[in-house]
Amino acid sequence: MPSFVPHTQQEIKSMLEFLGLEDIDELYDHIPVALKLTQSLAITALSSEFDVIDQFTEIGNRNTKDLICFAGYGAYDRLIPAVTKQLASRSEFVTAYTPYQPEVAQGVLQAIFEYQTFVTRLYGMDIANASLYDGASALVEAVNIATSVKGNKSVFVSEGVFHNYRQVLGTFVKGTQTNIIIKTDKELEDFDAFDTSNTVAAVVVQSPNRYGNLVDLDKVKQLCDRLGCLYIVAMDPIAASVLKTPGEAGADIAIGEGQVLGMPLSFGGPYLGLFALKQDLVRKLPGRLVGQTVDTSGKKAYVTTLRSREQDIRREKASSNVCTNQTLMAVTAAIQLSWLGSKGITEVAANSSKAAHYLRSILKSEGFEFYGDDLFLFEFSVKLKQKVDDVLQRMVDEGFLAGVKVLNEIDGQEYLVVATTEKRTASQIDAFVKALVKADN
Amino acid sequence: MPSFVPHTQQEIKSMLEFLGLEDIDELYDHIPVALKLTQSLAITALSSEFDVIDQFTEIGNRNTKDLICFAGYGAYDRLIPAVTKQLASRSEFVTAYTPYQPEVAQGVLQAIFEYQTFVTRLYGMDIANASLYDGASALVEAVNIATSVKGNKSVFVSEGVFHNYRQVLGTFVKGTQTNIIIKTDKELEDFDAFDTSNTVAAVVVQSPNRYGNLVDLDKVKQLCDRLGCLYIVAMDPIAASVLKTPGEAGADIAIGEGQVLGMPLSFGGPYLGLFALKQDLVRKLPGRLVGQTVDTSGKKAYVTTLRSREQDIRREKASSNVCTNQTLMAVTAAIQLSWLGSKGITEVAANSSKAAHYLRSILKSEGFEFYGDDLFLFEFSVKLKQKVDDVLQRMVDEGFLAGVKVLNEIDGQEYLVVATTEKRTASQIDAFVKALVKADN
Amino acid sequence: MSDTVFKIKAAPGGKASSIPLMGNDGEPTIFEYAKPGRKSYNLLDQKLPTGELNDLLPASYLRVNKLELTEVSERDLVGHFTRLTHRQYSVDLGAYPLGSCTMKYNPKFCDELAFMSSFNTCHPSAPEAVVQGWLELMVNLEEALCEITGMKAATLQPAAGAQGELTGLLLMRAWHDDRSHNKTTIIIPDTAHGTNPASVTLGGYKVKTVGTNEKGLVDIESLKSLLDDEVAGIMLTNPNTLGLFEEEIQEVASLIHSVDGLLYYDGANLNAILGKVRPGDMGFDIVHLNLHKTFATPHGGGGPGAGPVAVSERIIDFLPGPKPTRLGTNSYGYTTPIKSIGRIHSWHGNALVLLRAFGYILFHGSEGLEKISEMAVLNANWLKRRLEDTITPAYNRPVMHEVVMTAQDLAKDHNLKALDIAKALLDEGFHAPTIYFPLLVHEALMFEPTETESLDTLEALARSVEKIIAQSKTNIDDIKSAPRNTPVQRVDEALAARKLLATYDAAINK
Amino acid sequence: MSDTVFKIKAAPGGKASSIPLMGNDGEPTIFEYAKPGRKSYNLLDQKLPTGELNDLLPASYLRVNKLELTEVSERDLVGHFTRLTHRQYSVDLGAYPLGSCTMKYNPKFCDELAFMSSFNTCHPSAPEAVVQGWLELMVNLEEALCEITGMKAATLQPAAGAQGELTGLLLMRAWHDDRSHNKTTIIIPDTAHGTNPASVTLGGYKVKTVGTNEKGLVDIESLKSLLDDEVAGIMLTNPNTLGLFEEEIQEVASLIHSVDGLLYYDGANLNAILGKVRPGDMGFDIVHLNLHKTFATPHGGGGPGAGPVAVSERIIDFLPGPKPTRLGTNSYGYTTPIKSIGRIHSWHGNALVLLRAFGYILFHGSEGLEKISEMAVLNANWLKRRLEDTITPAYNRPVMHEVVMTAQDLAKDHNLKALDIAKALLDEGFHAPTIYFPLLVHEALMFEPTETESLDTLEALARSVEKIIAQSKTNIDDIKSAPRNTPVQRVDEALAARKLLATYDAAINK
Ligand SMILES: Cc1ncc(COP(=O)(O)O)c(C=O)c1O
Ligand SMILES: Cc1ncc(COP(=O)(O)O)c(C=O)c1O
Repeated sequence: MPSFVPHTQQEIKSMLEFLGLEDIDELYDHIPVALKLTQSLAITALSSEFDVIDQFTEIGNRNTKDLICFAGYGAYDRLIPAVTKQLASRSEFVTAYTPYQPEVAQGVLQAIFEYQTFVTRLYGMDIANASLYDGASALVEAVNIATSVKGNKSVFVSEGVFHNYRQVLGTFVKGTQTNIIIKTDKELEDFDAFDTSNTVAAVVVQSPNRYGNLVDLDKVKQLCDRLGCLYIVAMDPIAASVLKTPGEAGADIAIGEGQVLGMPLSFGGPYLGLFALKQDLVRKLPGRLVGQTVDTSGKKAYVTTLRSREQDIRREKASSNVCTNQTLMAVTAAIQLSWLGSKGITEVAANSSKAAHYLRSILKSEGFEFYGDDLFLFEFSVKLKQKVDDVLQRMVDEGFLAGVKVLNEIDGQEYLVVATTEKRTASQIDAFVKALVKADN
Repeated sequence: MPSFVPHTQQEIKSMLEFLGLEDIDELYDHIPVALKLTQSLAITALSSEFDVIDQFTEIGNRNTKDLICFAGYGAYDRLIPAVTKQLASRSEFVTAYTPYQPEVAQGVLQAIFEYQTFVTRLYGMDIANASLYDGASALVEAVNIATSVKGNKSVFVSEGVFHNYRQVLGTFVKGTQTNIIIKTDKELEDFDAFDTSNTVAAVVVQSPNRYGNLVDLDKVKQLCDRLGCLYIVAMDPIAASVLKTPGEAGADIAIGEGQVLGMPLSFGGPYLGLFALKQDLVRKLPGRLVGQTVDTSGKKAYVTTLRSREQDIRREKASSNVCTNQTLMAVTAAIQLSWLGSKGITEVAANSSKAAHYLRSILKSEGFEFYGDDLFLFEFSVKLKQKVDDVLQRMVDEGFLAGVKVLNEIDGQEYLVVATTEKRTASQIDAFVKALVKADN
Repeated sequence: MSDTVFKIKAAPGGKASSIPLMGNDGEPTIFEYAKPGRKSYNLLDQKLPTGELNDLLPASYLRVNKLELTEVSERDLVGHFTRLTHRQYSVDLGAYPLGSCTMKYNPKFCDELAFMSSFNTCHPSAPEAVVQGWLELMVNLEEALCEITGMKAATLQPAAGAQGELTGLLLMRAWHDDRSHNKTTIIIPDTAHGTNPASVTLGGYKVKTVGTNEKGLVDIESLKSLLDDEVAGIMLTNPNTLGLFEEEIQEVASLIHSVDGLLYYDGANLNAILGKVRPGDMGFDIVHLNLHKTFATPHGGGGPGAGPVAVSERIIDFLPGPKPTRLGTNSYGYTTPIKSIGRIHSWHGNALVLLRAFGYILFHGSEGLEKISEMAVLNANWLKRRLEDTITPAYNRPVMHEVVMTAQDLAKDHNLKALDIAKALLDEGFHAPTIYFPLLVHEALMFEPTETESLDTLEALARSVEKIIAQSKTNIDDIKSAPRNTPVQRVDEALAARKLLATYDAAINK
Repeated sequence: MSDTVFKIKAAPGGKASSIPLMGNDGEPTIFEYAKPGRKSYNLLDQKLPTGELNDLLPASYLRVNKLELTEVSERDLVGHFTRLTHRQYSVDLGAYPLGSCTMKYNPKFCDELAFMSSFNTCHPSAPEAVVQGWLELMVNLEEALCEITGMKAATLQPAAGAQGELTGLLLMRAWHDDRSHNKTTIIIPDTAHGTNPASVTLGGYKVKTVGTNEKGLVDIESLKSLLDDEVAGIMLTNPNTLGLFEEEIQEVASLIHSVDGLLYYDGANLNAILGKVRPGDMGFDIVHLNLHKTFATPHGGGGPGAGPVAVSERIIDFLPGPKPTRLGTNSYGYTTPIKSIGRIHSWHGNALVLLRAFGYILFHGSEGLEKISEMAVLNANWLKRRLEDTITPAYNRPVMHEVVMTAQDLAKDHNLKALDIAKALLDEGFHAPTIYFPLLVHEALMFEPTETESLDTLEALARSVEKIIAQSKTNIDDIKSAPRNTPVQRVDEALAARKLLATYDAAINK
């Protein structure tokens, strides 16, 4: 039986003796007999780590390999340099716990402090927390803040917010009894025409939206002002490096998915919930926050702070229950953002966009049509003649993951949402178009 | 132009100003104009690390992948656990220099001290150095010690020593003007019949020899005693965990190839020259040696020692010129040996042997014949009907690297030397035999 | 115990490295290394036609203020973060006996699994046919977790224990709603972890607190007094956060079930009972597991984790979806249970964490898992006995995988608080135990050695605790100024909250 | 220079981490963790018939004494070696201005190359058809190195610089023998690195030492006086080990060639001249390169390196074999030059080191390589100028990539030796420069900043040197007891040699 337990037979014996016991089983003597398992669990051990790796290799081979990825929708195939992978896998970062003893956790604390700074700069906000689980959980926490601050249980959420995020929100509002009202981006942008008789706690928009199109955030801001509600903006952080930021558009809370900051696609996790807000909401911030302080000798030091918001202290009165978050992903993002720097991240955004505009222009010349206007960054929605699922499968046979099937809740049609990143080359794009023309025939 | 240079244009300007220069080129002003390159080197930069990795992926794909390895001959396909890979790639080990400042190099120094201890225990010797380049260079250094100690320029070297090691020895003795006399193992074992009228500085044998067969080291020891020469034994360290050790057989110097102690096959390098000797030869030890000492406060500390042997101090009188060695490989071996422990390494040897004996027994029942007797560990030599090169190629087509072609200098025949390790499973072996029967038809 | 038995050298297995590497400075922030024009990044040559973003989009959509991140060389970047790791304690550096956190050694081979490109390059939206390996792995993991907990099905979506709790409460709510039960409250013990009450509130319930009896267990009389038709259920850990097994769990279960309530199991302490007893067999209806505790996926300085929720037969229809499902012998897809509460995670949960845990389970098998719990429990009991003459156990009876001690007397007699012991332990080269939790115990110190610490490490830890306590009697001031052998000394937490500096920009403008 | 120009914070880019992590103990050896019965390893299930080694082989061939290595848990193993890394300085922790060693930053992407299984699982004896990728890579690397050095062909076999030197000398010998020259001596300058004379001896030649003139260059008159028919050649570095360019190299070359001698180039200092001048164009016949210096393959605490040897047309036929060779456009194999001196390495050299270097060269291209040298030279000259009022340069003229200073006056006036400055620098968070080399310079301190250190780091280093020298004038005792902020204090090297304890077994039996 393989094991990582260090105990030798002799040690076990001496430990039992010290406890006055004869047998390991006696440690469980006080457990009611009726509860004890009478047979072993039906889980067979493999003989070694090598057998486990062999088995995983076999299972992994059942995933289709080396597909060229044109899928996005909140999870993007971006470049990850060797430094990010190596530094983020240093075992001090990987095998530490939450920094409860700051004196021996300055490494993680400082990295999070730097991460927080990066996120506020990206989103143009004042304060960012130490991470949430993912984009969807960031949305849920943002809505919870709004309803708690505003004492109003309704929010307008744009149809342009990723449907999976809205589904998660829909799940959790069953507990908080919040009322989600779906609006289209068009409606929210058209603040003059909007019926503002119903009050809400917040308006939530996403830009670029789930079709890849940009939202006029300034207009939605005006609506929020008229509604007197909070303004929650979801934005991809790479997009935020070049677009008008949530902060510049007057958002109260900015959220996003941080996977693009150095994390592999990994079938959806672990990812990184980005969360930032205005100074006046700081006491409502969910999750951990690192602050700068000093030690007894006056030296600069970092520590988790405003802890009185957190569940371990506030318990049932806490506005969030988050404990374990995605710290290692936040550290990863801090490394990746340091590597990219100001210029690098905007170049990533620009290169991704150039690829997308190049792709769209060829598709257009091939007769494809699109959903939405030309205001997009690195993702857009293609109308297909054939069923999207069928086209996706045919494209897989050609070596492409062609995009994400998205059901448009406005026109009831299915679209193929296609994304390009700084990894997609001209020749891959050309081949993609050729394949898509064939697949959608 | 990609680069790892941190200098900004502004910094370069300010630095040049500080030096009173206008242009970078002026730094090279004192170099004769006639020598200066007038055009760029013909080396085109790739745009990024990602382009380099893509290019390497392409080149790497031209190596035939996933061959099941039955080749050995001094380089074996052994298990390497994740711990060894991870610990040995900690950047403090990887990016340090030779421990010239012991106060900040205790990590590497202690790891080498532990490595030295492991090597002496494996070989049953008193002292081991901090590594040499590879098995062949260890052989060269051993012979150099012998000729220098004995003041005799001839050595007997067994034909059973890997031919590539003997070739390297042959190269370097052109400088030291040593006379290599090849003998067979049989001759060296038959000490009674041996003509001892010629004196030599040393006898060199390898066990298991290059055909996989064991040598009777005690008998060769008796010959050495009669010749009054040094006794140099080459032995694989995994084999040394179960066989009579060089030390137990009375060797003065033990050498070997340490690749099997945690290093991947990597097309032959970087590997690890193991080198150990008896106490009385310590002043002749080539390369670095770490010793235990204390610091000014009396704390235990490690430091490179007996440095007066080394080239940087002794210069042309040094008996070896080794400076950079294979330290990271020695650290790797220390980790791997700690992971294996006493029981693990002997189990590796036993499992490898069981596989080889299993393989040989089936081959025998299929009618194959072998070179040498049944005294082998995990490697043996098969007689083929077809040309070895042809069989090797056919086996590659079946997914196997079937072994190493070896020209027997005694009978003038070619053999296929086949090795099994603790990685070869019964089903791989069965498949191998099936394929070999077909390939040698 | 004598030194010869333990052969304790200067720093046995579980003690951290020590000693400054060099110099004596702090580490600046990455922003202080910035120099305009310096850079690390290089991007792939896409061979695209050139163009400017400005030409593609109207200015009104673009950033107003130029983005400033930082501008550093790769060399500075690597130096900075490598130095930060030299200022960070971790399991790989030494013992980490943080109670309730199960800081066991994380096997390195699981890292290799997580680096396998056949898994980590998969897009989460890929068609089912493309990700059969992932789906198979998830279904197999679900089955293994059900076997371990004695439940019938599970969702792998929750990203951590707390999210699992909330998922569990939403499952309760859905189940009660489905039966038109009118429920308002959840009972939790006063020893519960803070996430439990917080989750209850977010689940739309009110908390009722049940007391703890003199044995350290749920007080059955108190429980009975809380029961009424509005009780939706109870949340318990077993062993509870005092490290004690709730021996009367069957009675608790029948009481709760008698009012149509459900039992929720907080799996944070599952490491104590693997292969021994199962929440399902105790009567629990909903169970979360902290894979990052029991199944050795590394904590990452505070995450990522994974908090799958397993349920009994009658809750299956309510599980979140889409859910990886076996469709045929070798064919997998997604299904959504008919009464599903919906989605919990953006995608399928913290997939690579799930993958690591599955590797860990496969490696160990039933026997290995059982051994884990046995040794975890043995270690905790040994440590308790070893220390009980020095510092008082909160409850003096056999514990499971962790033990809570109280420094109440030491605080009274010598002004030696739990906090002081924790800080002084840092100077001894050990991470501190969890302190001031559970709240019920005054000056609590909660030690969870886990099964991967050796007897030598336990003995060394015990000696350090003894040493600190002995020293406190003669020289409390020295201890009050601990730690000194750490990158920074005692940190001013109050100042951090009073004058919030949560970004570098705030700090330089302060 | 003012702080505002440099914005120097507590610890700029090149300063190491600092400060103890925790505790205050040393780290025991791995042997002290051993406990019989404990283990880390697990082996693959081969599904073989069982059997015992004893049944397969006669006892007389088997080990007499049971092997004792150690017996530890994986947890202890990981803790031990991780803690050792916290006691080890490295490039990734800070500046490493060791002259002659070129301790530049090693790009991380090259690690990824070395981990590619398509390269690192290849057996070195595999048939040529199976390793076309490796052979192609090696041929391409050979061509790139020839382009860089201005030579015609190269062997990649030598595993380090010193082995390259000896290879070069054997090439000289073979060439002379082939022409029936009767040669006995090699000339080397008194500034040469110790490996040069040692290699000469092993190559079967005698050393004649040529002096250095007041400019720090080979003394041409002295050289002329040494020349005779027995001179087989000369070994030089250029720039030489004083960091100075041998301006009269063409004259040296024609002098040596005039007696049928060959010129050997020690490539340790190639980092100064990439893309600027080439050894081949200077008249060298044989050149070794230290890929671990110039081409950023990490030093690994002392190795592995790679020391390819490139040669001019007339030496090609003597190169070692088997040699990877291009056979057709896309086809590669091995050839052995007709007059080959034979094999140098067990296989094909330190292949993964070669692979890393090739990746580094491809990344940079000609422009990038040139920039490397320019910035390396700029840094050295800046540092020299910055420090020259504080400590005397050995030769006060423009240097190349490194600069040698002398503490001779400081030693005389204040008893401040090169060693003291080195040790005090450790306390400042910097690795020391190379000291007491070249031998010619008294109290030598040899700084090689390399191109990857930033101006901020150079300034901080200069300030530390200034600080130490200033302090020595008032408080030399403090400096004599440096370093103190290091895992151990000044180490007793004499004791180590006097009472040799080179294994744990020797140490415990002492
Ligand atoms: C008893 C208990 N319950 C719940 C949790 C919350 O789990 P997580 O941190 O994974 O959200 C913890 C974590 O510390 C715990 O100890
Ligand atoms: C000038 C010089 N020559 C030769 C060498 C020897 O090279 P290696 O250490 O690679 O054997 C060195 C290494 O320090 C050196 O600096």
